[in-house]
Amino acid sequence: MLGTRPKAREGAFLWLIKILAGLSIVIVLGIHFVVNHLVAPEGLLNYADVIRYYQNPWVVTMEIFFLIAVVTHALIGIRSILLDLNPSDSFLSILNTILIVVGVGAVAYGIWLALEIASRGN
Amino acid sequence: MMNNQPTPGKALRWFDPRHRQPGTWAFILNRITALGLTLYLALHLIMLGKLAQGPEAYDSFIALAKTPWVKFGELLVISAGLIHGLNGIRIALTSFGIGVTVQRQLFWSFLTLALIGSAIFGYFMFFVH
Amino acid sequence: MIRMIQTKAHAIIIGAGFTGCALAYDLARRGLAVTVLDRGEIASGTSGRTHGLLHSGARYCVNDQESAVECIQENMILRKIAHQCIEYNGGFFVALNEQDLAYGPRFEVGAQQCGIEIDAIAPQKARQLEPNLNPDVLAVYHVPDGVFDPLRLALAFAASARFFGAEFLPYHEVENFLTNGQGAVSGIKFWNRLTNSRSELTADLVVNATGAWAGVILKKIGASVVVTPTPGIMVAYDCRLVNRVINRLNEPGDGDILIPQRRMVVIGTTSYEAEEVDYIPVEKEQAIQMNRDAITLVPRVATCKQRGVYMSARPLIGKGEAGRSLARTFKCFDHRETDGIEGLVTITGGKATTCRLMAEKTADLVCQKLGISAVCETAGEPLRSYREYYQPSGANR
Amino acid sequence: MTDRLWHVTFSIYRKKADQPPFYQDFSLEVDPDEYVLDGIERIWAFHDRSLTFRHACHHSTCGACGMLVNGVEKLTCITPIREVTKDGGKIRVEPLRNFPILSDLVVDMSEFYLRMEQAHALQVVPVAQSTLPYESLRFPDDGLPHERLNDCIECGMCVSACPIALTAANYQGPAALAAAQQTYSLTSEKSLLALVDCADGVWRCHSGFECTAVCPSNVDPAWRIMELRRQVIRHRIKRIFRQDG
Repeated sequence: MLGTRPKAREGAFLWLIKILAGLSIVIVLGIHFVVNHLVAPEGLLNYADVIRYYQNPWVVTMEIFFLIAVVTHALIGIRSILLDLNPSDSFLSILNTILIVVGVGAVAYGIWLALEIASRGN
Repeated sequence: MMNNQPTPGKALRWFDPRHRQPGTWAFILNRITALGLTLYLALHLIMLGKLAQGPEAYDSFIALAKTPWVKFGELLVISAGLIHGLNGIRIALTSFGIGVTVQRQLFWSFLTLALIGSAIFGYFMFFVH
Repeated sequence: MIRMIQTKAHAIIIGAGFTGCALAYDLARRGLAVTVLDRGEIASGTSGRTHGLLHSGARYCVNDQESAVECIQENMILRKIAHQCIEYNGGFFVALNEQDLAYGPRFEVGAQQCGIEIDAIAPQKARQLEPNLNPDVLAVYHVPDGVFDPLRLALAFAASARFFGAEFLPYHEVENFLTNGQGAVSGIKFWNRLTNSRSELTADLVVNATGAWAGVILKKIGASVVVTPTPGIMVAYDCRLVNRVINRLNEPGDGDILIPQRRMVVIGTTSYEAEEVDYIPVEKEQAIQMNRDAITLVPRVATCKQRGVYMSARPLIGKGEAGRSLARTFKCFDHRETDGIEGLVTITGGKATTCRLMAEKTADLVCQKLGISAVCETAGEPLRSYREYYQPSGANR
Repeated sequence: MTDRLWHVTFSIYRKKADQPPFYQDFSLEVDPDEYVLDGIERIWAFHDRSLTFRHACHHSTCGACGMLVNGVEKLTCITPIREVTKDGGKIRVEPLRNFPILSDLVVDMSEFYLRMEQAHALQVVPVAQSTLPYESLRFPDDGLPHERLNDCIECGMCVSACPIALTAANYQGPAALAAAQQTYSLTSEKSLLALVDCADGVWRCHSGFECTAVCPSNVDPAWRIMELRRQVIRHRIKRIFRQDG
């Protein structure tokens, strides 16, 4: 039928994830700023503060969750902007793979970084 | 097709605010702030990499980050975040059919909220620290 | 663009109003190749600017019974075949003074003679059914009136014609006729306004279905038909105050009908004769008069805002002193009899509601002239969806 | 109703076949209470017979005369000249956006009508269910089942105003989505949900609300798209439970 391009079902799925990711970002950012100001009033402005901040496992999980949410939200958003530029189906599938690769790469890099910082403490 | 040769070149006309409703300004603002925030996200991830290189790399970077220009950039990022976030909430609400008939007022109130927030952050960043 | 091989008889129709589209459907269904040309798009002339009354004939059942009978029969057929663009809620004839009341008995007799099913309703009940009706109504008759969307009714016929192979050329203005040696019409010369280019098209027969402009076109070939363009004003207001068509119970006159349509009510109409009808300026006094008449029928119109005001020129046959006295029926002219020109037929007069019947009679004449025995089948089944008119050719075959 | 005439210049977009487009100026004496379409028709009648434009009913029931007037979508048959310019002013008239241009002010709406057909758009609806749920307006109702011609006159102006339809080729468009919502609310045809539940359907709308702003007949396509989203999600959730349950 006209209008349902090959990835028919994925419109709603991606949209829901974008909205959920968006909401979780708002929540986590809220926590982030509040906690941040309690832990280091002028922000994490030196190396020692950061290391201490990352000792709390809750912070590490929150930061990783935050990273995943932001990266997914951003990439889905970028994709819907590119979708509006009318890419051909074949180009769109290339786009999808690129975005997934970038996404996974960024998250992996972020998790490695967080764990690395956390391990620096002991 | 529905529109005559929908070329990406027409995308610039997304950002033509003339004769547009608040809804489209929100749409434009969202897109611009989104692109800005994504750029910041990439920079943020790269800069945090300096943490892994040890204290001197990170602390020297922070020294750089204290210069007024970078601070102003960060303020822009914060206001972009506020605008994008609050408008995102507006779109989430309306997309579930909540507040659709008052979407215009929602836009204006959230925009003022975001600007007030940015002002507060600006004050703290430039006058307190 | 000359037609090369011609297996089927080819007819050209000038004018894509109600009659042109209905005729295209009828002829295409009888197996002719049909090309319809119009200088504008579908129903951009008089047909588009009607008030949209699916006429029950009740208005003419006393003094123009021929037209009234045609209307009621066609009313019932259109309700079946074109329901997609008809809001059918019936109508009221209301008496507001003694003179109206006196018209009642003749109205009942006339309606009975024409086979129009009317029933008297107690004024109090009528006010309950239509709360915005003028409270001091004295007598009410319910009649089978309906309302249609003018453009979509024409499009429904046009879509059905296209389904049977007819071809529509909008924005093609016919500038002159082609004639073969013996003074017979063999085609037309047209100006394609979309590309600003001129060309010709031949056919076995040309039908002039240009309504109020019938006389103008025929001048180009020295033929003539007595048609008097009779403009009338209609005013649309922005609130739907009634569900039924409200007619004034009296002789046909000015401002005697208020029609619900979408979210509006439309008050019509006036009648005066005019020569030049390509552009009919709206006279403000007539609009103000219409407003007064609308308020007499439904007082709350006073609180509504005017949404649109427009004129359209009805094609009335014959020359009369007052526009109203002319017969409202239609007439088919074979120009071989009237002007000694073969291959040219004119159909004009009539009302929007009788467009299918006008097409049937004209198609009968065209087929008889071309020796085709097929008969009319357009009353049997519903028309195609009007949106199919816009599909690229062959999309819906 | 002032009787003083205004001197107004119509600057009309002209384009024939593949020649380059240009703006042609026509100056007219107009009564400010006349409508923009009256001016355009007068230009055709007395100034330039090659001007092509779509029009039929002249009272906003057919939807043919939607155009851009001074950059904003307007139904020219019900737009008083007084509303769009002042004495001695100018009126820029262009064809609708987001549709292929055939000639001058005429655009090709075949795709639009195909989409409306696929959305099972209704032209005749019951009077009782013919207004938006949040509208306080109630038409006279005597309890008998009355029908009326729908609000949507398929003028295409919402699609012209939509920033997404500007670039997204396969976007179904606000009109078709609004029609699908109305038909679904009357007939609950599940096939309509499947038709719109895709990246080119309800999920492509970015809440610009331009469609509702330019709609001349209270259809509020934006509200209907958001309502349709809720129906699609509700249907999906029901289906998930039914599969597990």
